[in-house]
Amino acid sequence: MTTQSTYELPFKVDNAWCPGCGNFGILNTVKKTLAEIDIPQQNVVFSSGIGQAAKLPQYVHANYFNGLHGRALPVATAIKASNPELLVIAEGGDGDMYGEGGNHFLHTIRRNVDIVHLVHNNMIYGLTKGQASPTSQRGMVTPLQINGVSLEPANPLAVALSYGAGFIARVFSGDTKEMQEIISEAVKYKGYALIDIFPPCVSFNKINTYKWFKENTYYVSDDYDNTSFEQALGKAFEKEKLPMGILYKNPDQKKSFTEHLVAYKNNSKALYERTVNTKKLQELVDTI
Amino acid sequence: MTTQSTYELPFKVDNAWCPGCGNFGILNTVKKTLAEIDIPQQNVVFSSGIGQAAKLPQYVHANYFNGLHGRALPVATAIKASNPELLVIAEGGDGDMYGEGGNHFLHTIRRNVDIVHLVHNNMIYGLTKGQASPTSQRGMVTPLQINGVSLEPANPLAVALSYGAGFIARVFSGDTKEMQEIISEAVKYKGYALIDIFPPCVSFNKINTYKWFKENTYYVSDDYDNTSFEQALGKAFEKEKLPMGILYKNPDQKKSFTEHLVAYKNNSKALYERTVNTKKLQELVDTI
Amino acid sequence: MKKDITIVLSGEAGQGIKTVEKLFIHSLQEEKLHFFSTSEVMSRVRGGNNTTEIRIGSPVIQSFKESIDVLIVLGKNGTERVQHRLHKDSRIIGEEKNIPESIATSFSTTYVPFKDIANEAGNPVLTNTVILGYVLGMLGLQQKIGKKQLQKTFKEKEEKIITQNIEALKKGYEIGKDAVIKIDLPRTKSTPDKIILNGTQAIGLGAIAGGCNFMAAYPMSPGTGVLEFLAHQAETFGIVVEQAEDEIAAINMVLGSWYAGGRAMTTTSGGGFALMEEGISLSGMTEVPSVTHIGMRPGPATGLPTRTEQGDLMLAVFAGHGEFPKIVLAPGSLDECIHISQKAFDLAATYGVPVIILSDQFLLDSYSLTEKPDFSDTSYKKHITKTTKKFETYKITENGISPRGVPGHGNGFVCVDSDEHDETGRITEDADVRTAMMEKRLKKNKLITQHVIEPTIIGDSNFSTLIISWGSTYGVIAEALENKKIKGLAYAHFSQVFPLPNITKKLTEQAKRIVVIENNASGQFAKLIQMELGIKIHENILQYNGFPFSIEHITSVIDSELSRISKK
Amino acid sequence: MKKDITIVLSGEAGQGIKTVEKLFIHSLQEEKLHFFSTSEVMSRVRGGNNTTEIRIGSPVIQSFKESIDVLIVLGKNGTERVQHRLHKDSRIIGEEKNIPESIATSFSTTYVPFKDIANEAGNPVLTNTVILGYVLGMLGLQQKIGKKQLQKTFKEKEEKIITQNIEALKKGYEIGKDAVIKIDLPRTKSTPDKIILNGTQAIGLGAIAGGCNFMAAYPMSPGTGVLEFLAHQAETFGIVVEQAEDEIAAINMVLGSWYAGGRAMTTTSGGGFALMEEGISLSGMTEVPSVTHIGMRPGPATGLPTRTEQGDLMLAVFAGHGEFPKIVLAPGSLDECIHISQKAFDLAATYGVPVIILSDQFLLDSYSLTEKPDFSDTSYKKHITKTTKKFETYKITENGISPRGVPGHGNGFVCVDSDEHDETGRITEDADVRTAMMEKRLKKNKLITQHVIEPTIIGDSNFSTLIISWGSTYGVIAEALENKKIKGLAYAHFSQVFPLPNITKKLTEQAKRIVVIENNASGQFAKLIQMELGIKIHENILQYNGFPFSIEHITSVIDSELSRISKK
Ligand SMILES: Cc1ncc(C[n+]2csc(CCOP(=O)(O)OP(=O)(O)O)c2C)c(N)n1
Ligand SMILES: Cc1ncc(C[n+]2csc(CCOP(=O)(O)OP(=O)(O)O)c2C)c(N)n1
Ligand code: SF4
Ligand code: SF4
Ligand SMILES: [Mg+2]
Ligand SMILES: [Mg+2]
Repeated sequence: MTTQSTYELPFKVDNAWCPGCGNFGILNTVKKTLAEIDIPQQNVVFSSGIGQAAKLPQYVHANYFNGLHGRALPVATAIKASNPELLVIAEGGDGDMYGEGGNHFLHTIRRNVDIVHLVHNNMIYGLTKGQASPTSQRGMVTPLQINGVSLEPANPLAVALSYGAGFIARVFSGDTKEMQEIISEAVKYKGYALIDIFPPCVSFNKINTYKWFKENTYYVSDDYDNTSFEQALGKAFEKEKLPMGILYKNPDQKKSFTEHLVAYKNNSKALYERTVNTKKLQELVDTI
Repeated sequence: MTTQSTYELPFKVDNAWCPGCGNFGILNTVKKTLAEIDIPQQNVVFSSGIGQAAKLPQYVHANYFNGLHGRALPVATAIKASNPELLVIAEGGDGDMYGEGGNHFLHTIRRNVDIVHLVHNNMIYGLTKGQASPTSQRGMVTPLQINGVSLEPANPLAVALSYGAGFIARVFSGDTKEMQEIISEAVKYKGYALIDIFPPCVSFNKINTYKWFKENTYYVSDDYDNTSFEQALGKAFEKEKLPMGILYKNPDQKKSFTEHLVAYKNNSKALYERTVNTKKLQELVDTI
Repeated sequence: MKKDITIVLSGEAGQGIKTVEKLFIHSLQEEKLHFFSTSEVMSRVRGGNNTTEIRIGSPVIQSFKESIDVLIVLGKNGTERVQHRLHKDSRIIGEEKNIPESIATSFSTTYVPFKDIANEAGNPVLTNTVILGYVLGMLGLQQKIGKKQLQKTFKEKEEKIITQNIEALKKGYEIGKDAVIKIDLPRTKSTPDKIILNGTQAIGLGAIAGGCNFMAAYPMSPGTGVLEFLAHQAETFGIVVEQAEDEIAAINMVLGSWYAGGRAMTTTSGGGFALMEEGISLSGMTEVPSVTHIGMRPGPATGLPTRTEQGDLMLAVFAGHGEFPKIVLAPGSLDECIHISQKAFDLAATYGVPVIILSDQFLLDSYSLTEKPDFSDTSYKKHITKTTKKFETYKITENGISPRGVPGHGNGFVCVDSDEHDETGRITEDADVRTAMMEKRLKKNKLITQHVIEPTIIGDSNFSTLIISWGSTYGVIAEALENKKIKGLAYAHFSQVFPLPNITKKLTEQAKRIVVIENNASGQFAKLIQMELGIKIHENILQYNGFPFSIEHITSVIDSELSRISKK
Repeated sequence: MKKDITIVLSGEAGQGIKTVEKLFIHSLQEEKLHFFSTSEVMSRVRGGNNTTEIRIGSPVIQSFKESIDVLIVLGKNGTERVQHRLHKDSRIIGEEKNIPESIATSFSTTYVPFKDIANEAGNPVLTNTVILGYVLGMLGLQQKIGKKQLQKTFKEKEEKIITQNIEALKKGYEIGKDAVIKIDLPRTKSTPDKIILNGTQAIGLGAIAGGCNFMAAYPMSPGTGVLEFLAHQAETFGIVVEQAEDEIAAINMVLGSWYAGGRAMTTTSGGGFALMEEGISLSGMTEVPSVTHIGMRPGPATGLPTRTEQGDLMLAVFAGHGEFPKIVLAPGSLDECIHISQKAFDLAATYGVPVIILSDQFLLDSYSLTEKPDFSDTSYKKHITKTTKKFETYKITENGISPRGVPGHGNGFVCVDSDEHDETGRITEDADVRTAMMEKRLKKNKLITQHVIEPTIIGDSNFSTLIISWGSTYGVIAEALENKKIKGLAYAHFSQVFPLPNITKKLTEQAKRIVVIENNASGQFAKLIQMELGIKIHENILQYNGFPFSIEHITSVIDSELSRISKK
């Protein structure tokens, strides 16, 4: 088993986050959790987009593909499909995943790709300096929405349930213990697992602060039945106070994306280990 | 009041649909319904994408913007926002609206743009010859999904409810009376109104045929309470038989997109009727 | 006696022209005849008017011919659209009700009640088989060869269907024989070593030979074929095939797969590619390879979805924001489709750059014979290193290429970044590191131009006039040049269009007159040459009506060039 | 005595450099001084190292200068990164703890405890005001002018805040005065008719003057500023402003709005624009106008999000699949930003084509003085017809432009189509109609080149050497040329880059030597000229490290050109 320190970078990298940013909590917990999971460190791969959140992989000693704003999910899907041995974590902000990347969000859920999906939902665009994100609350005033946000906030959990996601959780960035448990469970879960995380953006989001999250969230109780779709759906629509914890874990495990792929029917090797079967290719030419 | 014939084209256009296609039923009912609605014909605008479904506006005597595959909704949004007097109908297929256009679907709902959204959900890609669409059923074999579709079918109604849509309906392409009523209601509804329509694709979809729809759908009964969000949500997840009719009509009418726009706060004129206020512009220059 | 013939099948979408085509061309192959078969279809599933032209003749036949010798009418809109292509000796064949009288009387028309005959044979669906029989009879070919094709095609069906088809073939054949055309079609000896392919299949085969094991794409004509081809081979060759939710997902999946060690490809058309450009730029920045096939069709926007054009060359060359190396290839023949598609994977893996293959509807959908490829000792370098703990993804090396690692293979970590980055793949904003990384990436250009795919040059090495083309126009120009005395004239066909092969400079310097032939409106390749070499192209031969150049058109262009030369 | 000075404020993101800059440059304006202020920031919200350079001097100062006269250090990383830009007479000013000793001792360093002084004045946040005071004092400017700025800025705040600020100003001023720099800064008379703007504001103002009443965009640096500028003016000018869910939505909204009669615009950077290309092609096909602003930053991919480059010219010129007319503009000064942004709307409406404005981070974020624009008789043609029943959207006319209708205005219907279409806007697949429509659209190119925005030409009309540039490099080249004897040399600055103005041919024919200066790695404008004119460009001066050209760099380029000429 690896220890936390192995996920610490052995060289110095300047962290670009603001002091006090909620992202630090996530970073620390992710490193800690990975260290406790029994998987070769070389097999851990992050796929992230662009945003403050999406810089997380820069600070972890593991593989990463830090791609385009909004596009972490298709990249993650392909990585997993090309080498099912890898633990693939797609990671990014609310703008990244629910805004620019909205369509991939929908269809990655449908595919049931066996990845862990971490969304730093700070309810704002951090990197571009404070515009509304899809999850920003009605009325929030920003440098762009000067009369306040008028759109209905997105409900990613409900969408995930609508499109058949089997693992759905929510957690606050500062709650190390809870986050650790949730991430471990998500890694174990064979299929698409969404973790919507609340990290306060101390520089731009003056509404959804540390205090606000403390006051407006709660963890579902121990006797909450997270195998019940109906109950999960109910939780997804609660707005008064936002429920956190593992809200849904479908006990009827569906086949994951890679399990459907015929590419692995007769050959379990990762793609990089394969070569073309020239005999079969010649056969194909002869019968085309 | 206009009569049906005015929406018939006064010149001949070759219809590109296959004989027997479900789209014909929709076309006829749309023309008929529009003729009975009290709106100047010149103010009717279609915004469509690309696909067999998206050709519908070609066959109606009205304005249209026949744009790109997947992009009818942002176009429709802007048309409405640029001239709120217009009746804007966004129209296209399931691939168009739920596949390529998935992100716009999500965010147009959030905006609550006052448009009628007609989706010809034939559960297949017609124009490109029979590949799976996001709503294709598990196991359907196509020229591309040769081992059958493995993805979870999309649930557009549930997504629409999750993102706050206020008007949600479903109807079969051949049910003129029901469709007429639903479209009229949708036009009257001040906000985003989704109508998911089932038109069998006789050329490529050999599963979801006329017969299949007859056997696998039903209309909600007269005493169904379509003002109840919970009931609507329940309906959206019914899979055994697919419920049809107006499934949800939010009685708490939210402000629509255009009603939020400050551009109309001091001026109700359509954008094309305006000119720049040079006095204010000079003032701005003086104080910048 | 005539030594070649052009037959056109004309009917509605959904009437089975494609079935007749397939059976017929396979029969032609058995007869050791050379042929070229090209289709033009409308953007609809039923109705309208589609045609398939099958030319038979000497082995260089590889282009669309305007002039029709035999028009076989399958449906009611079958004549008007092609009428202007008939000549005084043209024959029209079809059911009386489908041929307008005015046209019928202007040409030598034979009414054949195909459907009635099919009914006699037992089923109206046998119409296509009756037509096949008729054509074989008319051309004096062997009935048994048609029979063999039917047996092969329906081998999975019940006995009765086969018998009925054979009966229908026979009936058609008998009538066709009565109308036999006196013609002397030259046999070739080599057909057994040849196979029938269209461009789609050729690109698909090449991809598999190049090690393609991942395909993600969103359907878009005419690019969809390659996706469907690979889907059918997915299980046999272990290929991950996925229909993406949109083109943006597709290109990002391609990058994700290469990153993880796959050899991935996507396929689309110009409109879908426009959406992939940010991804192409990402491929350039991350140095994660990519292979993208663009089947061109006429734009702008939706344009003419089922027709042909070469309008997206500059789109491909300048795809993606920012500056980075890129390779654009444009096969001109089936053979090139195979080899270039195969090579594309090697180039991508070698240089870590985006590679784009430009084809078009005409090339993709036309069937012809090509040398049977020998894949028996096909192999490729993977260009993958097992990483060590000290592995750095963007190690600066002499030639700009860093050893390529894949996650999970070795002790190191593979860290790729879309921001400017240092050697470890971490974000940097340092001006010097930026400059060094830009130079590292751009340096590859030099290496790439040292290993280009050379243009094919035909004609007089002492040329003063040079005809230039790229991609699918190769066939028609090569055919037009065949059997011509070409003193003073040479023809260069480019299948690598960017970066330009170094030889282009020498070629254009020698030429006093340069004529570029392109299936587009603005002469994009001519512009590209001007841009790259700072020289002047003298003439463009352009066409942009959605159709490929005809052999007649190009022959007249070449004749006038030749006469211009001889006049001097 | 020195007649100009370069002051650099260097500190962390979030320390308020921007506040000092704003107050200081407004003070300079009051003092009738000419200045140029440019910032370079890191892609982060807090920390790192950002600098703002403020140059004061004669009125042609309009570029980045490498060499720093006074470095004011605000935070701990403030010196290392700029150290190489200091010269032997440079002064460093800052708190002792922020300046490494090795550097401090190598230069004339003054420790000023800004924060302690601020604390004395009542609040550590007053540090910026102390610095303002110090700088005013050091330059021998009037304290009361700084006071006026503070009063203006904080007029909405409580009395105490204003008093404290004035106190802080005074304290800073006193110490600054003790370190006064002997300098003779030339006053201009004209400043009252000038206003301070940055490129973002100038483009925003121009857009409003051009009738912009719809803006949809997705935030992306450095394009976001224009979006936010218009959001602040939305109510006053009746502008629909919407943050789109992505760039694809943005461009499609722009088209929807123009279609319905709006005058719409979007703003982005290269990566976002890459996603809009399909929409640009749609604008070309439907002939529905569009205006797109690209604030360029270094690519590929995410690149250097907060820095500058001119790397997306070819991306813009060849944006979108298929072939259609398009106009690409590239303002080089604040004045051009205003007028070109205004003009863009007129061009789009007149021709029904996509118009693209190319700016860059340097141009957008730099502040300077410009002639106050007079909008009092601004007006524009709407190019909208009231439709009649017989209205046809794509009526074929002599010059290719069809009268433009909008839905709901008149009795006719406006039917636009992304497929190839006939005059009524219905889909067609007819080859002749296709050709006619392609020609209709492409014909506009002729009209467009007849009404281009001409390049600005400076220098000897008998030139043999021609320097060419486009966009934001205008300022630095114009400044470098000022007060030079330029016999044999001319400079042409292009603010319309595509289609090329006809005069380009004449200019390049006269030149024996052509040097193109561009802030990119591949010499894109040089390539464009080669491509369009079939000529050879002799030299490229390029820079691609994320920073603008410095005046020193360009001056040396020009000096060597001049010496080359005089040697002949
Ligand atoms: C295609 C594209 N559009 C826009 C941007 C600019 N951009 C970078 S990050 C970002 C949003 C950041 O918000 P979020 O994803 O919520 O991350 P956060 O910074 O809040 O963690 C945007 C709009 C981009 N990089 N690429
Ligand atoms: C960007 C882009 N990608 C792909 C296509 C090709 N295409 C045209 S229609 C279509 C799907 C049609 O399916 P649907 O929207 O369900 O309409 P239907 O034909 O079934 O009515 C596709 C993939 C396109 N035109 N543009
Ligand atoms: S801007 Fe907000 S999200 Fe970004 S690092 Fe700072 S606090 Fe965190
Ligand atoms: S292919 Fe299907 S959807 Fe398209 S017209 Fe034919 S039946 Fe209708
Ligand atoms: Mg965020
Ligand atoms: Mg469909």
